[in-house]
Amino acid sequence: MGMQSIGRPTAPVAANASMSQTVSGSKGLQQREDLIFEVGAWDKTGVDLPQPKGGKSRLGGVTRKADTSLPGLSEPEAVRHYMRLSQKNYAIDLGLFPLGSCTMKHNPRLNEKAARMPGFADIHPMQPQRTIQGALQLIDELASWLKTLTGMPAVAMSPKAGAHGELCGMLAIRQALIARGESDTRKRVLVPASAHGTNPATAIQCGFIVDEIKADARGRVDMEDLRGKLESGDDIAGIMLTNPNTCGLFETDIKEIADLIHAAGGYFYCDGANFNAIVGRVRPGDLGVDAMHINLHKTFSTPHGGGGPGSGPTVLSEALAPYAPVPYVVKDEDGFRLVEDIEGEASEAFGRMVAFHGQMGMFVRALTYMLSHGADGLKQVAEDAVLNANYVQARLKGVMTPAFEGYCMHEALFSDAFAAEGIGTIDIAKAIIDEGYHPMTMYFPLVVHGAMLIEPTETESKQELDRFCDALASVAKRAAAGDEALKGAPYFAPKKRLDETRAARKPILKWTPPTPEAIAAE
Amino acid sequence: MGMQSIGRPTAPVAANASMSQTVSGSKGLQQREDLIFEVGAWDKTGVDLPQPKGGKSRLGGVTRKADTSLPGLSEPEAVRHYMRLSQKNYAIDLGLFPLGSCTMKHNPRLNEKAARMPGFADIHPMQPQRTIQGALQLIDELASWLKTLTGMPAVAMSPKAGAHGELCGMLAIRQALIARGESDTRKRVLVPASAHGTNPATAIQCGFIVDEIKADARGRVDMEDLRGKLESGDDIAGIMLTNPNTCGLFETDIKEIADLIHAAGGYFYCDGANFNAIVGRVRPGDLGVDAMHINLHKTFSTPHGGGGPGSGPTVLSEALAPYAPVPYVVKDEDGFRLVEDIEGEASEAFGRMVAFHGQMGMFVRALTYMLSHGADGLKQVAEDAVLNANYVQARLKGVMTPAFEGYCMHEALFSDAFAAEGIGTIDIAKAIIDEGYHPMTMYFPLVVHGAMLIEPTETESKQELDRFCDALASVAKRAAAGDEALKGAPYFAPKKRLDETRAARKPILKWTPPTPEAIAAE
Amino acid sequence: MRYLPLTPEDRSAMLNTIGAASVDDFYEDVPESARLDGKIRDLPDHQGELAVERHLARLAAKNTTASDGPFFVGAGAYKHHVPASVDMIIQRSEFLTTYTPYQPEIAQGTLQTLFEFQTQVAEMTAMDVANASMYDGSTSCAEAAVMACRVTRRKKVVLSGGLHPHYAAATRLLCEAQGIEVVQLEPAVDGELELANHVDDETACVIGQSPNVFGTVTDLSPVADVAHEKKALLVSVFTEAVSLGLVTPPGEMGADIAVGEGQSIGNPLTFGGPYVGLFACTQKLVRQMPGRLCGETVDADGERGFVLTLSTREQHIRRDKATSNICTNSGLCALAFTAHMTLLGGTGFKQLAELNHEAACDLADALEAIPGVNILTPRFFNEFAFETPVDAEAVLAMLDERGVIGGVRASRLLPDGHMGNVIIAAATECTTQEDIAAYAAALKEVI
Amino acid sequence: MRYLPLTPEDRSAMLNTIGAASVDDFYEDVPESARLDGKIRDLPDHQGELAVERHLARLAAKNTTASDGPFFVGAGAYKHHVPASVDMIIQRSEFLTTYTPYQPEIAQGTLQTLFEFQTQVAEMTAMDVANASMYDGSTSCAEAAVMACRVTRRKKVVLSGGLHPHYAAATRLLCEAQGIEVVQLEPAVDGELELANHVDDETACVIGQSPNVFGTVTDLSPVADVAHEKKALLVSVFTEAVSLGLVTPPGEMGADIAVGEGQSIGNPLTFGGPYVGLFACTQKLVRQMPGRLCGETVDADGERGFVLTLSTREQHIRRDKATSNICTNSGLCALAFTAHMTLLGGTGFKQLAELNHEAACDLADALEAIPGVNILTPRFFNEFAFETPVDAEAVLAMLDERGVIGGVRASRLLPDGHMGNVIIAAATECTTQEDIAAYAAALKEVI
Ligand SMILES: Cc1ncc(COP(=O)(O)O)c(C=O)c1O
Ligand SMILES: Cc1ncc(COP(=O)(O)O)c(C=O)c1O
Repeated sequence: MGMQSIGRPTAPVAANASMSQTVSGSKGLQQREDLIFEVGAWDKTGVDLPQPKGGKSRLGGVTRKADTSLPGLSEPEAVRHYMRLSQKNYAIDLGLFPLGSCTMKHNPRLNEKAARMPGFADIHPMQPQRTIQGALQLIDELASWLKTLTGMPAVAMSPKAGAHGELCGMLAIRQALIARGESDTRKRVLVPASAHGTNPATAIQCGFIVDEIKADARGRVDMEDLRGKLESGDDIAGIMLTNPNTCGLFETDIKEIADLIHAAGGYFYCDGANFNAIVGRVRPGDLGVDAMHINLHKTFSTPHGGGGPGSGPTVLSEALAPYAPVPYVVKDEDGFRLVEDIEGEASEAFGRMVAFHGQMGMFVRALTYMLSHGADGLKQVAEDAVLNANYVQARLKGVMTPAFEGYCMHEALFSDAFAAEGIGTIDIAKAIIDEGYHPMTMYFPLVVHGAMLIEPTETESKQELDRFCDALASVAKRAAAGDEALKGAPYFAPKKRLDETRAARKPILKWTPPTPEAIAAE
Repeated sequence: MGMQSIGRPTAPVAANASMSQTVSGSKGLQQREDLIFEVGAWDKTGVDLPQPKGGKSRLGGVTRKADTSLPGLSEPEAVRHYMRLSQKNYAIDLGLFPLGSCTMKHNPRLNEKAARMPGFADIHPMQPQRTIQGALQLIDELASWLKTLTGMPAVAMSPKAGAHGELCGMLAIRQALIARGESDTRKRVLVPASAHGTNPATAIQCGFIVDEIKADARGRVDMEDLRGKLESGDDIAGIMLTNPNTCGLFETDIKEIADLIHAAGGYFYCDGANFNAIVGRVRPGDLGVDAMHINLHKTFSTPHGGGGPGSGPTVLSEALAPYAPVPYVVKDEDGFRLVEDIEGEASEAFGRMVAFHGQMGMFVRALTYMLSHGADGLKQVAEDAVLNANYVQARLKGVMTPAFEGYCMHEALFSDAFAAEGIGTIDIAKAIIDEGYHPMTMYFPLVVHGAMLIEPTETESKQELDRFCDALASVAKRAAAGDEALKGAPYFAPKKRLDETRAARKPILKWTPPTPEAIAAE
Repeated sequence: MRYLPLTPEDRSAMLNTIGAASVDDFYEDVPESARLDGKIRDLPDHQGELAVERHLARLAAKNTTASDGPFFVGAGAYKHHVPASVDMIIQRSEFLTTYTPYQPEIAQGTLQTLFEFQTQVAEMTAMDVANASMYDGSTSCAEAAVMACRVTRRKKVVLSGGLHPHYAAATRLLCEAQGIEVVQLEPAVDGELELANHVDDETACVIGQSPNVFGTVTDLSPVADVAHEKKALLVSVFTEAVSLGLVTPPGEMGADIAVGEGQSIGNPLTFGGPYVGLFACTQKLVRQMPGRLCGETVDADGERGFVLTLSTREQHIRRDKATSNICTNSGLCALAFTAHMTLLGGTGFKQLAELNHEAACDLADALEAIPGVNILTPRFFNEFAFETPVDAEAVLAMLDERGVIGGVRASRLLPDGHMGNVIIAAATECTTQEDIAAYAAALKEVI
Repeated sequence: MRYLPLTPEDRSAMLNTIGAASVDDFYEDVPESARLDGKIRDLPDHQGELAVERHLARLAAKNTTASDGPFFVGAGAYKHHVPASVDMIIQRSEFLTTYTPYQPEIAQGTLQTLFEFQTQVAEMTAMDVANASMYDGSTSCAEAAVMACRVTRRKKVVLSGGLHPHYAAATRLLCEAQGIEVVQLEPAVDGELELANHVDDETACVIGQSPNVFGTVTDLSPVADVAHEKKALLVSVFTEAVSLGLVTPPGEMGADIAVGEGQSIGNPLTFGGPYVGLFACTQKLVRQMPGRLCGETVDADGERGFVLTLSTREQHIRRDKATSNICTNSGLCALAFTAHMTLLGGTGFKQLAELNHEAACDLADALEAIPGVNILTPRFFNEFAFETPVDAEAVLAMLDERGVIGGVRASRLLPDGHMGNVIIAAATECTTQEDIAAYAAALKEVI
């Protein structure tokens, strides 16, 4: 508060003492920025459109009564608005982003460049197939990479994200059961307690019933429990199992599980979100998997964009391949062709999941990434991802509590056992923010108390891992010592801890113009 | 220092109290980043090049003895390195950048897109002219825009920046004098004390002698002084005058000045750096100007990129046109053609200033900008730029000391008279940093004590100007009150005030590996 | 490997710290029989940027872009101009390379833009609330259908004859999997109001579209009234978001749920994806909504901030009780949408809509003038269906030979729609008078 | 006007605050006769993005790019691959839209990268210090010549017969303006060492180039020795920065000043500019250097930071006593250069150089095999001159017709060089074996 010194010159004073506020609300390079509804003007625009000639109308009176009352900004203001907001985000490009299960790896810039080639970005999904042979070829090439890497015979390319891929796989299973005439009797789907929320949710979306299976002390499927559930197995539709699982562990008994499920007349859906740990080293096709989605934004480096878009191509076994949804690409003498209708070669297809042909923009990026790494590079990807995770586990196991014994795969899981009474996983997570890092995944998987799931990915250097581990170790020590200051964290983030309870209690989901009273009050 | 509380739980404490340090050196989103020589590794690389086949060599033994020992970074690390460093920069995209005389206006993104079209970015300056007709046409179009806007008959496109354009103009004057056989007698160039440093420097570079003319109480050329200097005018080569001048004022007597110079047998070089104030409203050609450079990165919105590249096309009068440097573009029946040799049509050219044809990348951006604004828009640009500057002057004249009476043009100039003893312009500038703004130009022009030159440009909104004026006004008040805290500013910037004296005393101009002793010392 | 920072020295040092002999140790849980020796076969090794870029450029060159010549394809995706600054904004590292904003203290950039997006979508659709986006319009439509069933506890939905066939297919698929009966009305250019005749006490919702797949704009208010009488919901669909600048929006027609495709604003065609699904509804249905919602709150200092909220609807909290299985949505496309809308503003948005409508009117006038051309769409925004005496597939092929990409044949969308000679053509602000003249000239030649 | 934020209401409110009736008041100092009524004539009004982009795309389409087919043009600018991340880095707002770092507390990003750039350039050239960049190689060369005269207080410079003619022209121009005598040696493919025979006690410096304009690489050490004996300086020039990975660098040849073109690293061809001039010298000449220098220091907390330093050499402080008039340099191109070098690292840089040399060797082998082709360059890096029985201009035109852009004719650079049949051709890592085969096949046809 430098102001206090007005009138009576004082000696220079330390930063925090003399300046805690500014008049502008900005602080140095950190710019304050309000909502466009507060900074924009109703008659402003950042585009120059030709004046409509006017006169013509074929709307037949089906016209909007009240114009949208939305503010606009000139380009300089709009650019500044979003640049200022961007300053309030963390990103991989700024540092390690160890969000377990999300595989936040580096997004190569060549991917972005390729996706913006007009030949990919400026083509329409419904233009004549003669004019999009390059696009169809790209989809075909990506499909064969995915089939080769997974050792599976077929792949459905249209799913829009991982969860949509789960839907694809489970609908294929449903269709297979229909073909077998058992769709009404086989409704039970086994899902481990450690599964990602999308698994049970997907099963339900497909009209199945979820039956939860336990995890054993080693963080794997409890085989006893599984066998039990399969005893009267004639109502079993299948199992949804993540491998490597959400504890960051490889399911040791996976082949036996597959055999048991098949023996029981069910199918094996494998959640492939963690494929990054084994790509190039293990082919799910060799494990008895019937369907598996692949998150292109995880294993294959497409940017997650703060919430998507994703892309979830889903590989299918011989048993399920016939039921793959339309559309798909086939190659014949006169080039590539889209199969769009449920007839002929596709007469058994379970249907169409989505308009058009899937996430082309993500396909371009993923293929660019695959070609860049090649077979040798992808194997190295998996090995470095697993090496980095084990390194983090080794560096931290002294100060934190590993959830399970032994090596992990691509992510290291800790419980909050080491933290003093009253200090929670959330406090540790928020304190890590102050150290310049995005927190690990918190409180997931549910099978571990106060779970902290750390996935560094292969695109982190040893130096960065060391810096992160030093920081997390110091926070962990403070947590063990019960440092109450942790509860105040983060201190250096753009915002202090946010009140999520309040947000949910009386949701404010859009901006509304201040009431006259409110304005008066100011 | 949360650490202190280890072992003895304390109540949550305020940010500045409990956390002033972090283990990582980063703070929240602000990442610490060392030099590549410290973070990089000698055997690392962020490119995948094919293995050379080896065997062939035609170097005849003229080979490098010691390989360059430069560190490399993988792409993820390199991207992160530069993103983290970028966080330590201010930019127009973050806020008002009122650096007087530099015209820091918004850089439209369409310009960047256009400049990256392969048809412009991926063409070679020496390819056959048949294959670059589009490029030559673009240069020709930009040239005619510049000639029309300035009302001048010719323009030299090759100068690489403003100062290079000054060189171009002064060399044209020199050549004209040579043609007149007076190059040895006419060596004196008049330059106002308020001129930008490049003006006298350029005159000297061209072998002229600089004779400084005074400014009058109104911040314009002192006509008495000028007439005096022209009395024995047969050694006069010309005058270098900035208009609008560096005090942000239009030279009232400019036409008389032009007449006087011409009468004395000299030429009138006009520094066009401030063309933004009059573009579309006044044509320098109507003011008697013989040569003027235009900074495309100022008036025509090409990005300055933290130090360039610039581009300084220089318009020339009938009198100087014949001496324009090669190369230049001409249009004839079979298309566009480059005149590259000093012969025939170009036999009087004063020479070649630079390899190839000038800053094509900037030409594309500037033409994109001109087409976007058009004649109507460019006039509006000048008017809004001047309006914004006068608004700032009006809002601040109560708390700061305007250098001169009356309205300004595109920039508002203040002296430090209002500041209390011991508080300098630099303290005010650094305090503005804390408020989230880049400081104004300090201590220039030299004719005003503790000069503060504020150029908002036309791409600032009223809201942003108000926020800036509120902030600067509060700082000004503190300066008037002698608030010593100002001397500690900036407090919120990535760095505290930097020691420039120390840097100059014993210059460290590159990184050198730490000596063994130094390492030991750590 | 340019994307892999670890050096051989790093790797051995790390193995040392870990106490492992080699990375193989980490894979010991993999069943013997599934362990691959060496690399996966039949795949090339890594390549440099130059080689990869050349390969992709070759593929891209095999496609004809929507800007290469006169182009009139719509039917659910539209060729619009995207301002350069929009693409620059979505390439900003802090937006492009971040994740779902689970840690709001360091995700205010994403969260505030989502809050702005939700407000814009609600305003454009004239609905109370909008969510933070879905995959695309078709999946939004399917989710709306099952949501309506949850809300009404009924198990029957009715689809209009003008609903985009892909949307209908996606909806049918999800509904049937959940044992919901789907009534599909006969394909009809102007049949949206038919919905009113198919609402009964079992009906959870009726789903109509305006502009529909044939471009027909319809005021669905009468349908809304009948539906509400029967305690059913009206789901109002659109595939051309730009139409909201001019055409009666869902909220003004009494829609309970509005879903649509947002690609037209800020997002390139990209062969069909990624796009951005818009999903809005009335206030009282909020807690049954699928997808993420961003809400306003305050931080420990009492300063305004934004967070993801009402997550108890979502799979990661509610698991098998969730309103949907959606997790990742279309965040970056939503950012492109909101950035473009911010540039447009209400004024620009309306003007853009007017330009689109005019272009379509000009196109209709030009085609109508050709003997044999019969425009089927009675009321339209920027797209309409027309009939010629010749098979549409043949016509489009001949137009293609003449450098004109003339639209989509109805029979591609509706194989059994008995619409063999029908073409659906769209025009936008990108359509020039020359394009229209070229279309008319070529069409005259081929029919 | 999309780039102008002021609304009509803003404008009148602001005029009010100012107390002016209209903006015309601000222009009252403009002489009556020079006041324009209305807009400037003969210019179009403002246009939207779509229209402007289309116009520029049309112009761009009229050019043949260096990637459209076999391409062998060098002679001072080279076709190299620029990693996608480099372009992304220089488009970062905080680098792209900022100014010269006059306020170091909020410009550490720019300053630290400049410090890294200076260190890299010094290391690559094997010189003591490098500055923060000049406009390009040719202007660096001219500045080096006048700097040498300042240092030696002499007024004569000697230019080799292999110095790029554009560099020679720019140097001659500046020198003559300052009354410096310029001795230009006869054009010679392999004549750099001739310089040794033209140093006398008036000579300020001799300027040699390796690789020179004909591609010839030369160890200039003998020239350096003679020059130093006479207390003259050696200025060593290069136009292909990639050569520094393999060819003897200036510092190893005893150069006092090293100047060159940095375009090859990180910067696209862009028809000749913007490029980045590299300028390095020995420690003892630092204070005579032109251009900006970034130096290390500490801030008030004692933390390391960087600032622009030794500004007393510069125009903004020293005015008519400055070492040069340069102000704006090539900051952003220097950033591209340093970012690309950071990706390459020493290892990658050397490998890149090797690939370039191999491509040129392969090209030479292929052309040499053609009867009538005579390679003139005895020792080269990635570029060489060759002679055929046919006039070079005609040969290049015929190659062009066959889709091969075969290089530069020496006569375009040296009209009076009596080299009518000489072609200068370059190959880089972008040159494929197919390109080389195409060149050889076409050349065989035309000579
Ligand atoms: C294990 C697991 N399964 C499924 C998903 C869902 O994938 P998406 O977010 O792409 O829908 C995720 C993503 O978070 C996941 O981690
Ligand atoms: C008045 C004036 N003249 C000349 C120049 C030099 O222009 P450039 O930096 O483009 O060389 C400048 C730029 O700062 C200036 O402000």
